[in-house]
Amino acid sequence: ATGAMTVGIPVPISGAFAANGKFASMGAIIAAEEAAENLGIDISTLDMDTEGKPATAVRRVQDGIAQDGVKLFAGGILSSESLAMGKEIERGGGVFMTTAGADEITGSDCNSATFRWSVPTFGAIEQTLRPIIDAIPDAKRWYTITPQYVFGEGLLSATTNLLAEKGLEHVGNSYHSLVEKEFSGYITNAIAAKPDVLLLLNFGSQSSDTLRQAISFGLKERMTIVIAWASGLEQFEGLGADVCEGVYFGAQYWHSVDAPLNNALRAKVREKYGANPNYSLAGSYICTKLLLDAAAKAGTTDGPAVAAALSGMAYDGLTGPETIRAEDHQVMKDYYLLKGKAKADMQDEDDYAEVVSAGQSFLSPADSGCKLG
Amino acid sequence: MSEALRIEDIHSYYGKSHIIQGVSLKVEEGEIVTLLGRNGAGKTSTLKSISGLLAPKRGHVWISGEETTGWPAYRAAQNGLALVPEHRGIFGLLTVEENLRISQRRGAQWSLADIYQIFPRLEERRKNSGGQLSGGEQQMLAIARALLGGPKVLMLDEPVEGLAPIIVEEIVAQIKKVRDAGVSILLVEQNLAVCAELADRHYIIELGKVVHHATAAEFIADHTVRDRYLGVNA
Amino acid sequence: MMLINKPFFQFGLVVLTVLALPFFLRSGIMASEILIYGMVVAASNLLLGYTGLLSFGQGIFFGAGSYLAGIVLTRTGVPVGLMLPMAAVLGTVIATLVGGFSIRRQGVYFVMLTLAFSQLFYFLAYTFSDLTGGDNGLLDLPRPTLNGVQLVDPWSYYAYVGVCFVLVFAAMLMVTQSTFGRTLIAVRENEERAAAIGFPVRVFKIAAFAISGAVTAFAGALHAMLIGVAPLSSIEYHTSEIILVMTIIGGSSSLYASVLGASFYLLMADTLSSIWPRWLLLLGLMLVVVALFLQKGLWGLVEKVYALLTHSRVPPEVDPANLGTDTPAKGE
Amino acid sequence: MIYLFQVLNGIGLGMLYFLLAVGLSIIFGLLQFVNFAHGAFYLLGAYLTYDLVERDVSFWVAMPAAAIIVALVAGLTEASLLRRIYKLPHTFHILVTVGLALIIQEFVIVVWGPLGGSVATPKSLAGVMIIGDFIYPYYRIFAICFTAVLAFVLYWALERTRLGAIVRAGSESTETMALLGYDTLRINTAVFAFGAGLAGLAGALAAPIRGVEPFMGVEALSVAFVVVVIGGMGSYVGALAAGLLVGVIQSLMATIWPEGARLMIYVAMAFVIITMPRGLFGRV
Amino acid sequence: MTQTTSKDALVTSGLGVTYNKFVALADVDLNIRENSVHSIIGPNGAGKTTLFHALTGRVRPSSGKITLGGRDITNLSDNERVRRGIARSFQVTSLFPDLSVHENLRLAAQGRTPWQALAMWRRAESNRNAMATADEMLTRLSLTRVAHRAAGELAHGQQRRLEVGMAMAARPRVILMDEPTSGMGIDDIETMKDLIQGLATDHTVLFIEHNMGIVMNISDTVTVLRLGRKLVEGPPAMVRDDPEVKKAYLGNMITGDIA
Ligand SMILES: Nc1ncnc2c1ncn2[C@@H]1O[C@H](COP(=O)(O)OP(=O)(O)OP(=O)(O)O)[C@@H](O)[C@H]1O
Ligand SMILES: Nc1ncnc2c1ncn2[C@@H]1O[C@H](COP(=O)(O)OP(=O)(O)OP(=O)(O)O)[C@@H](O)[C@H]1O
Ligand SMILES: CC(C)C[C@H](N)C(=O)O
Ligand SMILES: [Mg+2]
Ligand SMILES: [Mg+2]
Repeated sequence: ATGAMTVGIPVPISGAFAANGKFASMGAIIAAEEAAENLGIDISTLDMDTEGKPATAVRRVQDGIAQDGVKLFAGGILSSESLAMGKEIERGGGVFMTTAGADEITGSDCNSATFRWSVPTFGAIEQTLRPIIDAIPDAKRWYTITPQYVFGEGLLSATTNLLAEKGLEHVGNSYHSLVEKEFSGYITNAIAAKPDVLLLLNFGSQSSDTLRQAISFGLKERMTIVIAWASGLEQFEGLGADVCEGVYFGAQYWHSVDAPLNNALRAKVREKYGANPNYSLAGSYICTKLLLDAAAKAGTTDGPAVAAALSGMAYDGLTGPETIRAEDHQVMKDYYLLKGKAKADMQDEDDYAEVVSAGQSFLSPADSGCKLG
Repeated sequence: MSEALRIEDIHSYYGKSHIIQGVSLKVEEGEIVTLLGRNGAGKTSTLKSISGLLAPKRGHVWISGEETTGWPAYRAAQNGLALVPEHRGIFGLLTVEENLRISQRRGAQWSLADIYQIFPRLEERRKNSGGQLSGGEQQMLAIARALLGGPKVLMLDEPVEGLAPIIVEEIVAQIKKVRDAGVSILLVEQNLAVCAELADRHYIIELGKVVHHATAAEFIADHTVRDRYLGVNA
Repeated sequence: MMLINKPFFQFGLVVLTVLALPFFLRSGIMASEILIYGMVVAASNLLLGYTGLLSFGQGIFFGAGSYLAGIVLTRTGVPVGLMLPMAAVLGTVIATLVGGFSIRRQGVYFVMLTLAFSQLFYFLAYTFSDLTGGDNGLLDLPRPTLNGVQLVDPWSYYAYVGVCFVLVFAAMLMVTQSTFGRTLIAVRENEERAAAIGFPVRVFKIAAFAISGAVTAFAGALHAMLIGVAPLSSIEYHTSEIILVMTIIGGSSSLYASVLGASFYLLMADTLSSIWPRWLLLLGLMLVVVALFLQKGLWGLVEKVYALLTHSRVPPEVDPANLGTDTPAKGE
Repeated sequence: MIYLFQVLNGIGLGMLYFLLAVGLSIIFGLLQFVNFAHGAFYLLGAYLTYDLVERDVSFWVAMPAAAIIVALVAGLTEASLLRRIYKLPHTFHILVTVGLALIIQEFVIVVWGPLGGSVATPKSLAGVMIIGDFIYPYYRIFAICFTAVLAFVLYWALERTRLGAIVRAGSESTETMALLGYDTLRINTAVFAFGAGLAGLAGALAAPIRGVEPFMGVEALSVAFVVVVIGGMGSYVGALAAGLLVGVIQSLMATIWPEGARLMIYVAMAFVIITMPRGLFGRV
Repeated sequence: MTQTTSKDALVTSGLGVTYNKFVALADVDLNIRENSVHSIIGPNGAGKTTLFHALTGRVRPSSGKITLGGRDITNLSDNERVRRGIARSFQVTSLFPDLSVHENLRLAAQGRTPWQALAMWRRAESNRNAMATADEMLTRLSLTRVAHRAAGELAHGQQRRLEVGMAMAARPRVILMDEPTSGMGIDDIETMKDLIQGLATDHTVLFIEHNMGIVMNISDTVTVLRLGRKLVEGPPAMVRDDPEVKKAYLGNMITGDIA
């Protein structure tokens, strides 16, 4: 094996996405400790506060490479910062594993150094909507609320295609900006369109705000509400069981999923932090783990070598068997559809939702628009 | 107690500069006393020291018997001490009427009606904002405000500065009325004619010290003093 | 004027800074960023310190510059040598517009107007994403190349920035010493009087904006090349706020104060944020402390020390440089 | 039809914005002081409500309690800190209050964590009112009425009473106020606490609608600024009119040109200041 | 007629100013002869300062016409008018408090050619005549001793003198002074009196004053305003004895005559 290794964890530790950053660095640490044990070398993680800003993110990464000779990077919550960092890390001869949402990352803007664990928008929509459509066939009219940026656009176009294919009616969409906090106007639009399903394509606190306000307008009683890309357990905690009950959530990860690696992680996190792992933590954990395993396999932290080792790798992941597609560096993994439980039915304080279905769907590398030499 | 105002050996500073260097004076009830002196002699600073706008480092102040040394300005004011400052301090954003209303205090011997009688011009312009008044009009408003507070002691800092003679006469007459209503007055003025017209006694201050004290009669008679301290014929 | 505020001395400091930074900092990126923000803050200082205009709009010009770099370098063949002046021109144009509208009001209203504009431009950039890349920003900006070699290494790019920095600073020093600069100070001191003795005050204010905008946009372009992205966050209101904070922390009684402010802020943010996630709390505390005890900013501190050493007169307590923004808006 | 709904919804929104902004406006009016920490007081009010409700305190107790606590905090801050900087140029007002805002925001994160939370609407006001196609939550209706009443009381207090005149006079010369026998320091503290308290109240009122999260103050501040500037600094009626205007614009835009909803608010703001330099009702 | 106007430096006809509704100034006709000392007196609120505001372009006249040396300047901006040769001093001292006395005057002199000041490459000191003017003013105002003190630190009397000097430095044809002696001690007043008298040799002087001592001693012509209208105009002696004026303004002459 090689000597000591350091993994850079560029995530927003201050700023609006601080929560994700906090959990991410926790997850990374666990992965590092594990690897250190297995490989018998000391491995450290280096938190890098991106403040959720591409500029800062890139500067941190540049410094990480130039000062501390870091080559392995696991992080990036926001598309914008991840895209920017990916480019920089490729230039710096490192390798980068992220969980951000934008399709470009393993699509039109993919590069030799960047890998992405989270399922892109296409798969997210497929795995969220199809089961619902099957479950409630008479839900014909759909209304969407979309944040205006690539991530939202991705989800939206995937949605329109799917609805078209299924011959369902997309009765309207409201765009909103990334700083919006007041959604009553968009909800009023939705009400006027009389949909059977309200599909929220926004993320994080914005989707929480939208959901809360939709519910206060009594929409839960009048239509099915779906959040296509929930940010995970922490979002359920923020919303509370009453709000979540009966609402559908698409999710990259769920702590109760019964997969060997996940069971192990859950146990570790419980004893280390006395809580269940959430998406940010798990995502960061697996990204870090993959990088380290690959580095160990490659016997070096040098970017291209590690990247080569990662490409095509198949392993037992948090969602079960996962593989890393060589053509576009996208991880093939399950995406989940969850349904919020009633407070009464919750087994433990984190048992907010039941897993309705899980599965994989990915665009072929050709269609994803990624051109990797 | 027949003394309306008494100060003893007041010392005041602006930063390091020792401006008032031991001023003592008193105003008997119902008296008009003037404080004379050249520009920069320390007249305004003396008034500030009495009112509490400028805290004296040493000395004592009594207002109708009660010691008010070191009181903040608002307490002295509530205690019946009114100061009409050089710069008049009109509220430019409030209407003339609002300026007057907020100055009213219970037990004042002057009502708004009286004030308008005395200064008809203010009534004409009562809806204008204070900022729109001319220099003279502002001075009138300032005095009117002081009266509405029902003061026991009234201190006027160059009340006729920059006023037209006709107005000056009006105001002089007015000040007399105020005195007759039982208010004791400490008047700072450069205009000797006005002083001569009004005052019972005079203090002359120079470089922050009282250098001369005289009754009206003595003062009129004594040219040398006037020439020496006020340079009237200079 | 104190020796340390004299133009030649200030220029000396500038050159010294450029030469010294490499010895004190390990990160060439950080060093370059310090110089870049040094320019930006000095430009904001030209408005705040010299003209008495508290502008929340500096981020607009910075963002504009970085977008221009992004668009030109990724979508056209125009060389960097040409792109940078273009950025300056763009900055001038936008600043003239923003300034021209904002100075119709004074005091707080002026501040609010610049604030409104910074929000406005943010949403413009955000909404017209085909031009700006929206939230993703513009990616893949190349670093400039000098006779064939691309300045990939941080320190070599630092050298490039350093040269620009010295030139820009020399120019700004000249401006502040010129009749023009002295007139700006007069405007700051007493606008009404300045007009009464014949100066077309608005023209001078707008001109000040124009220069400030040019420099800021120029720096913005340099920054975009530094990090290889033209991000949306550059044009955010937040950027304007930080620039302002740096300006005030540095102090506004000399141009070099701005370099001080920029360096201090950036280094502090860098260290604190790696120490404690809640470092913004410390920053907040520091701003309060500065306002209470360091009203002339870090440079004021330097002046005091210098005065002590040389027993020369200490300048007045409250920084007169800010009095201009003190007078609340008076209706014309 | 939809437009009618949006206008109605906009009015609801507008009342909230008014409540948010009026404190800022009053504070500016008296102290000529731009309070960049106003949003932070809104944030604090929301979180205090959240915290109390989490502890099973009734919302009806939590709301006023939160407002009062915020007012106290603000009062202390004023008396101990802000008081010292009034004399300084705006620059320092901004510096200090920006700092204050950061401190409060990070403090909130330290205490309640970076994740947000929901505040359940009080049982008595759960549910929605349905008129034909129009649906509106009872809670929002309550919010409108509540704010409307408050607005009326405030108006009377500020414009029609001697007290109001005193507050406005204080904004010009504290020295003269002192000469007229007013303890200006106390007035200032009281007014600042009151203004901040209103922000806290707005936060408390908004919590059940929007939930809480540590960065809600930032957005609130920018809205408050827009409202105050459009309405006219220090103008009470202005804050009301502008609040409604902004609310309605934002709501209508949500239908007409959603992406541009925010943009339009700032366009409106710039437009107003340029055409009506003092804002709609500005005195200064 | 034509030759009188040729002698007139400044002429207003039917000049009026209204603030919102309030009429502060109404059809005022003035003919200020070149190199004369012309004083404006009148009760407080008569509109004197407003008249100055109108002449300098600070407020827009609501009616009437202003001509300077025969050229219509009614619609020129304030700074334009300075270039045409009108300069003023303020009733309330208005200086650049933190700048040195010399710099105050240099700026005032530079104000005559403001566009030059846009030159961002030329050093301020390189403007020879501005510097020269400043120095000359210093001696004329006998402020040379304090040339490098900050204007804000000067004594009241010196500040009033500098205030007037700022107007002079623009080398105007017509110089307007609003109560140049306000708040001055007797001795300072004397100096100011001589200064004003001296100005008349190469300027036309128009000034507002409440101090009759000065008005009656040094004016060639006195115009009395009341309620925004011209009441009387003529040589001091005549104005002094005019019954109207006595009634409206001078009363029993208890101000000023003592000095
Ligand atoms: N705020 C201040 N700071 C520093 N010095 C001051 C201040 N106010 C007044 N002084 C100085 O104190 C001295 C006395 O000033 P004061 O105003 O009391 O004189 P005065 O007799 O009222 O003059 P005037 O007749 O012009 O009103 C003067 O030398 C003046 O320069
Ligand atoms: N901005 C304004 N708005 C409304 N009215 C005004 C304004 N400025 C002045 N006035 C009014 O116009 C009249 C003339 O004012 P002005 O200042 O010209 O008088 P003045 O002759 O200079 O008096 P003083 O000798 O006291 O300075 C006054 O009645 C004043 O109230
Ligand atoms: C983390 C992602 C799923 C969503 C995030 N807002 C992004 O920009 O990508
Ligand atoms: Mg005085
Ligand atoms: Mg006047």
